[in-house]
Amino acid sequence: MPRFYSDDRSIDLYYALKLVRGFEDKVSVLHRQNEILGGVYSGRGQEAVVVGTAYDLDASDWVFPIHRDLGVWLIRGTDPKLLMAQLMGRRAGLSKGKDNWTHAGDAAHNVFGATSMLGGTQPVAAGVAWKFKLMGERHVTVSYFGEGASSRGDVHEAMNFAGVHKLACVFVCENNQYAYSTPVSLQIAGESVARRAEGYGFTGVVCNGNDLHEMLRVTNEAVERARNGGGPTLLEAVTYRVKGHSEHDRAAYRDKAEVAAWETKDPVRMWEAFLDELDVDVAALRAEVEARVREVCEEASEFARSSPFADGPDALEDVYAADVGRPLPSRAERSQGPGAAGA
Amino acid sequence: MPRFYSDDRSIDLYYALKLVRGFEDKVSVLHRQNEILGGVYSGRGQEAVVVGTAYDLDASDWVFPIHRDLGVWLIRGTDPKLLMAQLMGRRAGLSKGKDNWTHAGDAAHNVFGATSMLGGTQPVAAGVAWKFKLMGERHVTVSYFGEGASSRGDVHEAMNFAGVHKLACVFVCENNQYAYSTPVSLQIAGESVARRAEGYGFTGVVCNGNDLHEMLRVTNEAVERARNGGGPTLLEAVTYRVKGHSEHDRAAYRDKAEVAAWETKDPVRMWEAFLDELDVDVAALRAEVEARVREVCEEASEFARSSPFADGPDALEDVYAADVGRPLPSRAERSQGPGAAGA
Amino acid sequence: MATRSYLQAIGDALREEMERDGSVIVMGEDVGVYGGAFKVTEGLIDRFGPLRVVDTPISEALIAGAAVGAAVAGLRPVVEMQFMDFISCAFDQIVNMAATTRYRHGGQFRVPMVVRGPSGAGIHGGLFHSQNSEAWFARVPGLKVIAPATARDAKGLLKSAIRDDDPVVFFEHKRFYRSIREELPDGDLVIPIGKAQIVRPGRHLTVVTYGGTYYHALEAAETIAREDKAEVEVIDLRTVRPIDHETVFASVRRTGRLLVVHEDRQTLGVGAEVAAQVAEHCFEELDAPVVRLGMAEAHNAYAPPLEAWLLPDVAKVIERARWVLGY
Amino acid sequence: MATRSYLQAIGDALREEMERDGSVIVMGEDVGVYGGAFKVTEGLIDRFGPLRVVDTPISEALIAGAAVGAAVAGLRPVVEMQFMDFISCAFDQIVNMAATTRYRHGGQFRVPMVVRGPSGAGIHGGLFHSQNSEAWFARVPGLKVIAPATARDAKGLLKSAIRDDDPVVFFEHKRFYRSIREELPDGDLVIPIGKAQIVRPGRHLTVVTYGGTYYHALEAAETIAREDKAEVEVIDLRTVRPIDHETVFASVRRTGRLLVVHEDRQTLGVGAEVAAQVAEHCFEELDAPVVRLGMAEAHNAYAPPLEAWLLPDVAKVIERARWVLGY
Ligand SMILES: Cc1ncc(C[n+]2csc(CCOP(=O)(O)OP(=O)(O)O)c2C)c(N)n1
Ligand SMILES: Cc1ncc(C[n+]2csc(CCOP(=O)(O)OP(=O)(O)O)c2C)c(N)n1
Ligand SMILES: [Mg+2]
Ligand SMILES: [Mg+2]
Repeated sequence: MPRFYSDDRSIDLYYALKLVRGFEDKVSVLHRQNEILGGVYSGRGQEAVVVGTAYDLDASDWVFPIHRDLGVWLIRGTDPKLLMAQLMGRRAGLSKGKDNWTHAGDAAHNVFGATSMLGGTQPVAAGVAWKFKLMGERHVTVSYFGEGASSRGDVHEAMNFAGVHKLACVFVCENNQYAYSTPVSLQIAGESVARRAEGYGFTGVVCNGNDLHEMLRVTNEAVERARNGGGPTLLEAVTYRVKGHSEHDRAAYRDKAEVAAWETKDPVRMWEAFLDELDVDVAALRAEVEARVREVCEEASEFARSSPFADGPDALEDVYAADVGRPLPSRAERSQGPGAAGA
Repeated sequence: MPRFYSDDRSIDLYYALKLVRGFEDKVSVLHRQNEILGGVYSGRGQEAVVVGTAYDLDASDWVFPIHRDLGVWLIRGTDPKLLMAQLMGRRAGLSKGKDNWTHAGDAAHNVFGATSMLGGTQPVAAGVAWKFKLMGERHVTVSYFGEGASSRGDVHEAMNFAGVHKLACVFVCENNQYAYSTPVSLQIAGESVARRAEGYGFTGVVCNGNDLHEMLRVTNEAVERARNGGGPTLLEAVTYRVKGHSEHDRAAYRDKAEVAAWETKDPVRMWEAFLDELDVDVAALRAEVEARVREVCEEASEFARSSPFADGPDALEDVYAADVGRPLPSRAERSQGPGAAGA
Repeated sequence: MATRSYLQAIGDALREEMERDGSVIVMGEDVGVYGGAFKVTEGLIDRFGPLRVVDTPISEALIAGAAVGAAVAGLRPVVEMQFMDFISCAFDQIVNMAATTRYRHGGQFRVPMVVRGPSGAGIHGGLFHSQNSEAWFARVPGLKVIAPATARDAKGLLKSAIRDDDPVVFFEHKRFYRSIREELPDGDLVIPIGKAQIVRPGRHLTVVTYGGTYYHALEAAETIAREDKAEVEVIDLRTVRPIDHETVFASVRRTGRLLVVHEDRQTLGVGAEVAAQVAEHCFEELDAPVVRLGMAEAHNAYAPPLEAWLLPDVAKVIERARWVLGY
Repeated sequence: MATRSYLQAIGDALREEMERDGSVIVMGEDVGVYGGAFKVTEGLIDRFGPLRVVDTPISEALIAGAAVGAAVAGLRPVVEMQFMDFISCAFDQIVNMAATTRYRHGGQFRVPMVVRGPSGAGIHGGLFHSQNSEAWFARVPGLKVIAPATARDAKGLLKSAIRDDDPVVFFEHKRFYRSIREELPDGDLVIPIGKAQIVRPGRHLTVVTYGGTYYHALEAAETIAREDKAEVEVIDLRTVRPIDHETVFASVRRTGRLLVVHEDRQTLGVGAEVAAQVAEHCFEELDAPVVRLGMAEAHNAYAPPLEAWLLPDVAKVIERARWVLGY
């Protein structure tokens, strides 16, 4: 992956973590200010998962992030300006305003956007991996889902198929303890989601989703295995959803002590502690990095804010590759002339 | 369960095995003679699974058999005459002619019929088990699916839910090595379907589906556990589909040696060997039982054959509980009078 | 009498029915402790406990299938789709399992269950939080399908749905949850399934609508009465399977003109069936072509100008209505 | 020229397209070694190997979703539903994943995939091996939906579907697989998607049909020509999304009368859209009510008398047609 900030890997990774956090925090602020109208699902506290699983991938690998993985776009190299335009629903955004969240991917960076239907991209990732297999390409897919989404049938069907054919799929389960308000204890009964991998004939790994070192290591092992024909791996990154499900959710259903306990495990601070051990001047670096991230985010919001929305009739664009399937204008419509109505 | 034939359990179980086999063989014959028009999916060779899992249940337990489990109806006590009428699509059948196979259950014996969509009854069984839990009833559900159907998302969703809530569900996977033409090696990659149970927090047991003793034992253990609040069990009965997928399938995709090897493991002959050890005169018993089974089957086919079909307009019956939702007669239809047309 | 929002009316129906009948249970994602994504089921778990108010995993097929099981075993489950868009994940269980159970069992089982949840557009929800999916189910024998537009109908029809012995799919409109408030009578409020209602009488044009465009239609009728001196009759179908065609025919036979308006797309939307039936049964009485207005043929785009352009609104209803009136 | 059955024509289209384009692959249950439940894909695995002819587990959602993945990654997957009834298990992947991928990605991805398989009734298949499910998909933007009735159309339209850059749902009629045989031209046979065809010209009544009732309509027209001396024009839609309304309008404007016939149920079947459009666009030209004929409002019952009563047949088409002609 392109280096973002520094040739020093440890520092570049720090920047990556901070970029993800900074961008997501900016999105939260913009949402509060009504500049982003749809739902916003902050991945705060889960930055080590997205950075760790996406940072070392090749450009020709494919990723399938979901609603809490905004960071994956950034790590893949999607221009923050385009991403922000997407979030604000502007024509310059990845979906040209058709949707405002993660339902658009970024083909230039092999990012495939999910539908809202949780788990739905796991079969798609398996299909992409089938293409790699058929073509003899040594690429991998990395597809994400929450521990909540692990209950969906599509996830099962995809993992089983990937297991049977030893597809180059890395499945990343972000177990952040909650699915909306539902605690993991009401979601799954086996001790872990990772354990299910055995039932599909491949390896499941429970890992510390807040520890970037560990996330990089287990990802690289899984990716290596996949590239070499060793089949899929299911990584279960144990982490915590620091904020509510969305900006609207105060998460009153959670125990304060639980939240406090997880606060001590903040992935960014853990990485700072590691840098500190390397004798980096963390305070200075933090200030520098935060300034840069702020700049990127400001630039992105400025760009997005000043970008126009698409025009009404653009709503009919991209329904089909060619322009067939347009609805017949009704008689009423035709006799009112072209300005009449969208419908 | 009611005794079918003898107060001697070993002999009664023998009768049960032979009844299932005899009835299914009769169905195959009738199919060849064009008396049964739909698909026929013989469970030959799998009799120990259906007898073993259904024989010791209570009348208030619920069962969810599928296409290869005709025996389950018989063991539950469904009148063979009604079952045969069902297979011949007669009005006297369980579905009043609406369908001709296992898509109708038998409410009087707590048998719920499946749709064709494989795996679809597993969520239904979980729902029935929820009712038991809510009402504090110590009943269980026994629901069946093939190793092929184990790949469906619905099976996953149901098992996970049953695991989370420790529902009184016994899931029976009939692993008969093939799903239509697809061998188990192209269906699943983990060594067994049973292994998946761990991922749902309950016990999975691989058992010899041709050994009635073993099937009775593992079932009774699972049922006991379920009744006592210990949650679900997944039984994987390893067996073999002796015939083709349906009567139309010559199963040319199979290795002859494989078929021959399994022929030596016939569950009925295994039970005869056991009876022989008990000093039963097996030859005499066999003759007696076969005669009785033949009689039952003849009686059933006679009854069904001489039963009338439903009348055309009966097709609109039972779409709804009350008679709302009937389509409007069209103008064309009304002016042609009542005899006009079904549509 | 008490003032209740559309959302509260639905919550009241659930609570009253659960009190009335111990076999009524509620299942779905986050419906328990959290009270549902829109808080429709708030408070129910405190009152009825976690065995009757069940927080499920994210498993829509399981939710619908378990409802069938609970129903045939004697309960009356009411299950929530967190957004009705996700009903696509439970499609097979609803159209093949729930809808056919009675039929294929020759009447041996009844399947009293309700699948309900928020549907509809106009809140910048984008492709997957705005869908109107009723027409997929309105074509399935064995199902009943309801889409109420008022708090009164929401309450009264949900109660009927819960008491009904057949599976019912119940489309609430999320835009109405908190925006619609009405005075509702005290005591049991039950409204029969399958009956349309003339919500504004008129002589010159029949506008048939339901759900998300109900208020657009009424407002358009108001404007036309004021500005055009024409009287538009507005009919709210309320139930879209079975459709109460007789009420529509009687109206069109009086007015001679029909406009069908719904928020769902026009192609094979419920309006196609209404229009086709009227074209057949009111042929002699029609003085103008039957016209429909629905969402344009695209997905529910997010950006405000796109969404506004796609969806029917009061101005579009007025335009179409005037065209039909002037024909 | 060679005589090919409807089934062989489909198999030929697959083989020829796979030869023509290395990115075409086939996936589904038992499509490899066994050659498919109906033998449509027989021989393909020997020719193209198990990486291009993939036997999948019983996982319809996976099959459809993997097709989307393979398609966006550059392949042209053609996936089989063993019976089209099971498409309900892949519903979400088709209507939400496949149909929206291009749109929600602002045109960045194309999704050239085909979902095909046997549909339709009349073979005593009962509730779950007889369904006509096209109308569920015909209302979804982003999808194209095809239902051919002749070997020629089956071949030519499947080839177009495979070469098309959008997801196509392709409903074959299992009753035609071996009963229909035609002389087909040698060489590439490509028929454009979205064009209806006048398969019998006539002046007195337009009968619009497609799929399972195609031959009923033709036979009815024949009988009416003989016995009533009336000329019925028969139009085969062939594609049901997009519907070629212009061809229908032009015909109705000549004949003044319309009967729509399909094997699918009438309520919200494709015929509802055809009837509603004609009612709007041919209002002045219609000399009789628009009438439809479809399966009765029940599930696909098994017993021969029930099935026969439910389904349209030649006699029913003739009856309805005479009614419209005599109006
Ligand atoms: C099929 C489906 N059902 C329900 C939802 C509504 N929903 C959106 S996010 C969410 C919780 C997801 O939890 P999890 O998978 O653990 O991911 P997290 O939000 O915790 O990152 C739910 C229930 C959905 N989007 N899709
Ligand atoms: C969802 C679904 N997909 C496909 C089919 C077609 N089909 C019927 S039986 C069968 C094989 C089932 O195999 P398995 O589950 O192992 O049961 P078995 O027939 O071996 O007893 C298939 C593919 C179906 N009925 N339902
Ligand atoms: Mg989570
Ligand atoms: Mg099998």
